[in-house]
Amino acid sequence: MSTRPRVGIFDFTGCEGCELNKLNFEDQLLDILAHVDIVEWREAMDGKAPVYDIAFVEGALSTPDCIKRIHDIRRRSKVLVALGTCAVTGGINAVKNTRPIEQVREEVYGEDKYLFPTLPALPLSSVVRVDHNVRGCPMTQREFVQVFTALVMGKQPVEPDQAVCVECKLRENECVYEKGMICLGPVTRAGCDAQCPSVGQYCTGCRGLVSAPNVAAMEEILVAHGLSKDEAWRRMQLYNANELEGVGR
Amino acid sequence: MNLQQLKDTGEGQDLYLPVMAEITGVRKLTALENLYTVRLPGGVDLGHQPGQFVEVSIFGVGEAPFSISSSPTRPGMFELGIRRVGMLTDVLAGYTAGQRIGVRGPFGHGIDVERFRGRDVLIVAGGIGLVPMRSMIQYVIDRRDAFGRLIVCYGSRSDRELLFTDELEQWRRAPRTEVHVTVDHPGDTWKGNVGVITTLIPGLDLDLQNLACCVCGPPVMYRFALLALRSRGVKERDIWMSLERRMKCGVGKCGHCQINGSYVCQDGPVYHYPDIKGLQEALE
Amino acid sequence: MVRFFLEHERLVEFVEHLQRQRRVIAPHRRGERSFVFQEVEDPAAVVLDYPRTLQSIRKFFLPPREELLAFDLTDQSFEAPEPEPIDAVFLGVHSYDMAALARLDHSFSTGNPERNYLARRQGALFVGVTFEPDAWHFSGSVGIEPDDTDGCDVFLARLLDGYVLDVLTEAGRRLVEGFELPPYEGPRPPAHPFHQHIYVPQSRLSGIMGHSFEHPVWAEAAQGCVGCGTCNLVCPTCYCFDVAENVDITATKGYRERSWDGCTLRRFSEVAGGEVFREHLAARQRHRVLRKFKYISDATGMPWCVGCGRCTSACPAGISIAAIVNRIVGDAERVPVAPI
Amino acid sequence: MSRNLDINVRHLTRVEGHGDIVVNMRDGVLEKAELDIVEAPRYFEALLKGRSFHEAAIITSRICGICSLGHQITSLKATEQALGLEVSEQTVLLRKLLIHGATLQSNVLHAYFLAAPDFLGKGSVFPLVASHPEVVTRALRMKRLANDIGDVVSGRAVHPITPVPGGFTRIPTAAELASLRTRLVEQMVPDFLATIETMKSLAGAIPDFSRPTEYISLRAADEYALYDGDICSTDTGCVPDTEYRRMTNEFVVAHSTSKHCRVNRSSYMVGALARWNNNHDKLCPTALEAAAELGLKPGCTNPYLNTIAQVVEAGHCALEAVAIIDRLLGDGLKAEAPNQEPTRFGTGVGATEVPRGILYHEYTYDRQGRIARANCIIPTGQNLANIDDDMKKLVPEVIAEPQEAITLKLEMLVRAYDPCISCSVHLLDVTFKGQES
Ligand SMILES: Cc1cc2nc3c(=O)[nH]c(=O)nc-3n(C[C@H](O)[C@H](O)[C@H](O)COP(=O)(O)OP(=O)(O)OC[C@H]3O[C@@H](n4cnc5c(N)ncnc54)[C@H](O)[C@@H]3O)c2cc1C
Ligand code: SF4
Ligand code: SF4
Ligand code: SF4
Repeated sequence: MSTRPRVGIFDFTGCEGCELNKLNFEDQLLDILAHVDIVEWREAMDGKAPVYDIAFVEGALSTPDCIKRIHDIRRRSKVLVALGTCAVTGGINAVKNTRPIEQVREEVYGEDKYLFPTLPALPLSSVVRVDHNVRGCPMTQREFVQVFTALVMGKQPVEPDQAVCVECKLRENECVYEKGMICLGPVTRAGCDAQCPSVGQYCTGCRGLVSAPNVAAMEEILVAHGLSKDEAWRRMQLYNANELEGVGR
Repeated sequence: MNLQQLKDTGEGQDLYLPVMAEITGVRKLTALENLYTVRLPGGVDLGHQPGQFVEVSIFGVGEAPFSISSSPTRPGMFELGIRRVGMLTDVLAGYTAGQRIGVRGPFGHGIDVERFRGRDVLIVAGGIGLVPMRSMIQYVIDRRDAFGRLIVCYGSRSDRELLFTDELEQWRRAPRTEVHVTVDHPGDTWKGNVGVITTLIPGLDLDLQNLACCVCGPPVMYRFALLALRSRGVKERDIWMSLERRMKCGVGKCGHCQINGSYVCQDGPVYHYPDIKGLQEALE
Repeated sequence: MVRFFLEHERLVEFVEHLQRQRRVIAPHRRGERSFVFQEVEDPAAVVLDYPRTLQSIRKFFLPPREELLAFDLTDQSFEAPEPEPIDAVFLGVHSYDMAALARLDHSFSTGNPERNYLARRQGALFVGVTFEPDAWHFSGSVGIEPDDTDGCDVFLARLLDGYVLDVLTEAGRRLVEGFELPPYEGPRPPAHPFHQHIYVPQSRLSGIMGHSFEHPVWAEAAQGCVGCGTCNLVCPTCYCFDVAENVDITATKGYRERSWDGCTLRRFSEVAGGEVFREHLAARQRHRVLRKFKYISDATGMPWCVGCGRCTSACPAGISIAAIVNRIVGDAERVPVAPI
Repeated sequence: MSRNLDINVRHLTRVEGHGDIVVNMRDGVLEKAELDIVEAPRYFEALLKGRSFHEAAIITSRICGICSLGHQITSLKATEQALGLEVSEQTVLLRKLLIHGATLQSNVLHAYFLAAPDFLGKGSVFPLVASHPEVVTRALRMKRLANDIGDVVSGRAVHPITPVPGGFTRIPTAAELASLRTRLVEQMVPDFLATIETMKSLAGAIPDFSRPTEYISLRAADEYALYDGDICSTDTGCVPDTEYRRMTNEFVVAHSTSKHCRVNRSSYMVGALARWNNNHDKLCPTALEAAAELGLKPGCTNPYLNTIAQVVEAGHCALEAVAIIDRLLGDGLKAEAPNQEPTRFGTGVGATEVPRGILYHEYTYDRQGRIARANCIIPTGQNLANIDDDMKKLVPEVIAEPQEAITLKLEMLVRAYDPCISCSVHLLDVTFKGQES
């Protein structure tokens, strides 16, 4: 690319753990800076810019102000990339959506059709068009690099769509079910290189569900391994409350 | 094969290394499709059969299979007609003459031209299916005396999406050749046939005793085209069809293109219909 | 053939003897209940009494991830890495894994012989060992017994106090040479029986499976299956792969990589434009099982399942390939068989 | 000196999370001087309700990406106390190693990337990439190594994976720890010494300001307390961690989606400066020398020097990490499975020093091992009232200066606290201020 793309980095509701300066990203950070002009990044610098070639957006939408801002960012960006599970699925914030205490009132966003009226913590894609996703809580660094280089090279990034089990098998991990634990790897979207099972922890589902997941079968596996049906569902909802909303029970 | 025999076979071939070829021309066919002329190093011939394909690679982007759209009778280069649908084809759409691509192939089982020799040739092509069939059409036209009549039936969603419109006219002018074109959704200026491709078949004048037919198109087309051909009395053994599946390697290893026990990249893409009739996954 | 006796106490010494000649790859413990093949560093860590490893030895010849070529985008040049022969001694391989390797050999040497695999496949030696079938093994039903020695240079048959060591090839003789062992005159111990079976002779299996396309068992299996791909990825005879590009962050260099793939994964049969030819889990299950028991067998005369039980023991949903096959066999033979 | 002043810094940059500084002065009378927290509330206590004890730390680590390790460890301590889970000495040492690594990385990040640009009159660290490349490379190198401690010991520095109730799902290998140790000694220590020089050259830009303040932190008998200890105040002395409620007093204010805290005065401060004031005697000699070099004295009441206290602490953390690794390697690493068999179901409190100050989690579990009640008190929340009080004293003192200079001083003040706003908006029962745009 002849001129360096202008990049803006934005954050909404989330823990800000996906921001590049937080992750163990030191080696790549300077390479990234060599490819792009970071023109807006509240957390790291002063100043604002009018337009962006690429907007990286972290966090879920959960206030009226968020929704105004994301529309504004979308209008000014050629490409919009959702960074991290909060931005991609609503993430852990969306657990509260499953509780009746929280209702986003009509006044939050009028009667806009893109807004699910009862889901207060929303993925970016429920309000604006999102071009690419980088999943994970925190976002998977390798995937960020892939999406980033794809954009710099002018090609479409490939979004992984297979179970974490695949990567787990490629690494020849002992399945955590063997240790009497449960695991959401079978329905969770790979791309993290089975990071958690590789260090003995169960997959909590942080990268979202694979497409067309067999949720009922997953629930049965969890129940067969000792969880109650309610607990099985709660575990699956941890990062996927919004996605499971569509699947129903 | 046991280990000893295996050791005797030596080391096998480098199956995954491309040859770097040069794009010598790019012609825009429609808003979505381009025709690329490709020249191998030293201008050597690809040595293909109509219906075969190559794997095209762009480093950093990937590899994808494309049918060879030109006939082996036109040496020194080959042509690829490519529709822009995804990652690799997007990038390729930006390529111009002079740029280089990686090529592996030719691969697959093409059209067995010997079995078409001396017979009337019926081509049924839907949409992008004309791209591979063009190789056979050119072949028949270039070896006109070796074949009987050439009947091309070509259907497209709309007249704006018609491929090789200029060549359709040229083909029509070739000896003993008819070209029938239909579109599903005509534009204001379209004066030709309207309707899906199967509507062309009942009206054809066919010599059922001396016919060889090849079908290529989108997955949904096959079942209906077959029905139409069969109801015209075309015999199963006179039908060949070119199928498409995802493939990664092109050499019968990666498994993606399997249809039951068959590898499209090895036994296909062009199949003799009686051979795949029993393959439940082939045409459903 | 020469036959010796190897006491348990001398196993470590024996491994050290092998190590003086070549690298030794043998089963080790991993995690709480699992085993893996890995290069021996500490001979005392080798475990020869194990049910099955997580992955078979295919991972050495067809690595889970393999660089096919490395490219430089600045000048569009590329080079291919030179695959190195894995000329180690594989110690403690079970008969079904040797049988699986023979099947991979077939897959990579027929049609278009593939250099990557075949180059790595040169020069290895194999020391087999008997196993005691557990609830998942059913190799016997596909013609593979625990004491089959096919492909091995040396074979160990386990006794209570040691192993009957058979030297089977000239290479095996040289391998053992210099390690003093007492001869063993008696016969080999009888092989342990299997607890899991397919209830039809192997010769009729392909025929029966050929009529199973519309069988309800596929839909039943699909109900519990999550499509995670585990069954493919642990299978010693599965060899399908995916290819992907990796570009480094400077966008100037990268490599093309293949990695194991599996037909139970949804994307496996997707074509450009998004159509998935085997969208339904039932179709994917059917394809997987028929690849093992019909499609490839028809072409080669050998079942492509070696009865190792990995897919079943590793499936999170507990779906058993033997149970699926037995359902179909039961219906074909009109005998009652337990539901899967 | 009668004057009108209106400052509204919307979405203050270079802090973690969203906050606005609002100052209004009418005819010389200060009407308002506040840090308004406008980050969306995240309802973490509500998220926790009904969740299994396996999930508590996974969830609370997501309160904040930068403090995730601190939340995780604190949460585990609270859960273990509530369920009566004993942990091994090795587990405690590994957790201490993690906390030292996390404090090291956070302090370095704040000093170099968020605070240093102010001292150099720059809007961000990016211009420094060109003007001071060796400094930026050094900072990245230090941060990388500190993060690597997290990666090696906890599987991932942000949102750690392996620390679970009762222990770890994976114990690092001796080789991994030995390699960290080598890098700490050969690379971190020299980098730290160079950092002192860099900070010394910048220290002139630190405003001179002071306000008598109550400082609260953990204190332990035998070490510079980060992992555990009693809760100590410079005003009133110490209490055990279970009595944490006596040392905080969360209250809700209208201008903030985060709860504020006060104990004896209208406000108190937690964080590196509080730890320094309470525990400087427990620092290692190298850190004490650094403090002397940088002019940090016991009993310091200049909040701007919190950044300096962080730098001093970074040195201590690096050397203490080496000492912890030596103990772990000396004792020999044991492959232990986490102890996850509850012996009771009750209430437990965890109190930990995280980079920004003392953090409390308190959970009550029901008989199914699910959370019935949760309370998290976050350092930044505790500091907010203190920040407001500092601003109220600061504004009249600098009112003669131009508005930009005042604004900068206010921004630097807020940044000096290294506030973590993502953390502070964890709570449920607040109404948040409507926002105008
Ligand atoms: C025998 C044959 C002949 C053909 N002939 C022609 C022809 O003549 N003209 C024509 O236009 N088309 C033809 N096609 C279709 C053509 O191959 C596809 O259009 C092409 O593959 C599209 O590639 P793409 O990268 O542009 O699109 P996409 O499919 O959108 O891109 C997908 C790409 O992403 C990658 N990808 C997708 N999923 C994954 C995953 N899970 N893991 C890793 N990587 C993934 C793949 O590398 C793939 O290239 C033919 C196909 C076959 C099989
Ligand atoms: S540990 Fe989890 S991700 Fe890995 S194989 Fe088992 S179920 Fe799948
Ligand atoms: S391992 Fe089991 S659940 Fe996973 S795809 Fe195979 S049969 Fe389905
Ligand atoms: S199909 Fe299952 S039992 Fe058969 S060889 Fe493969 S993994 Fe083993």
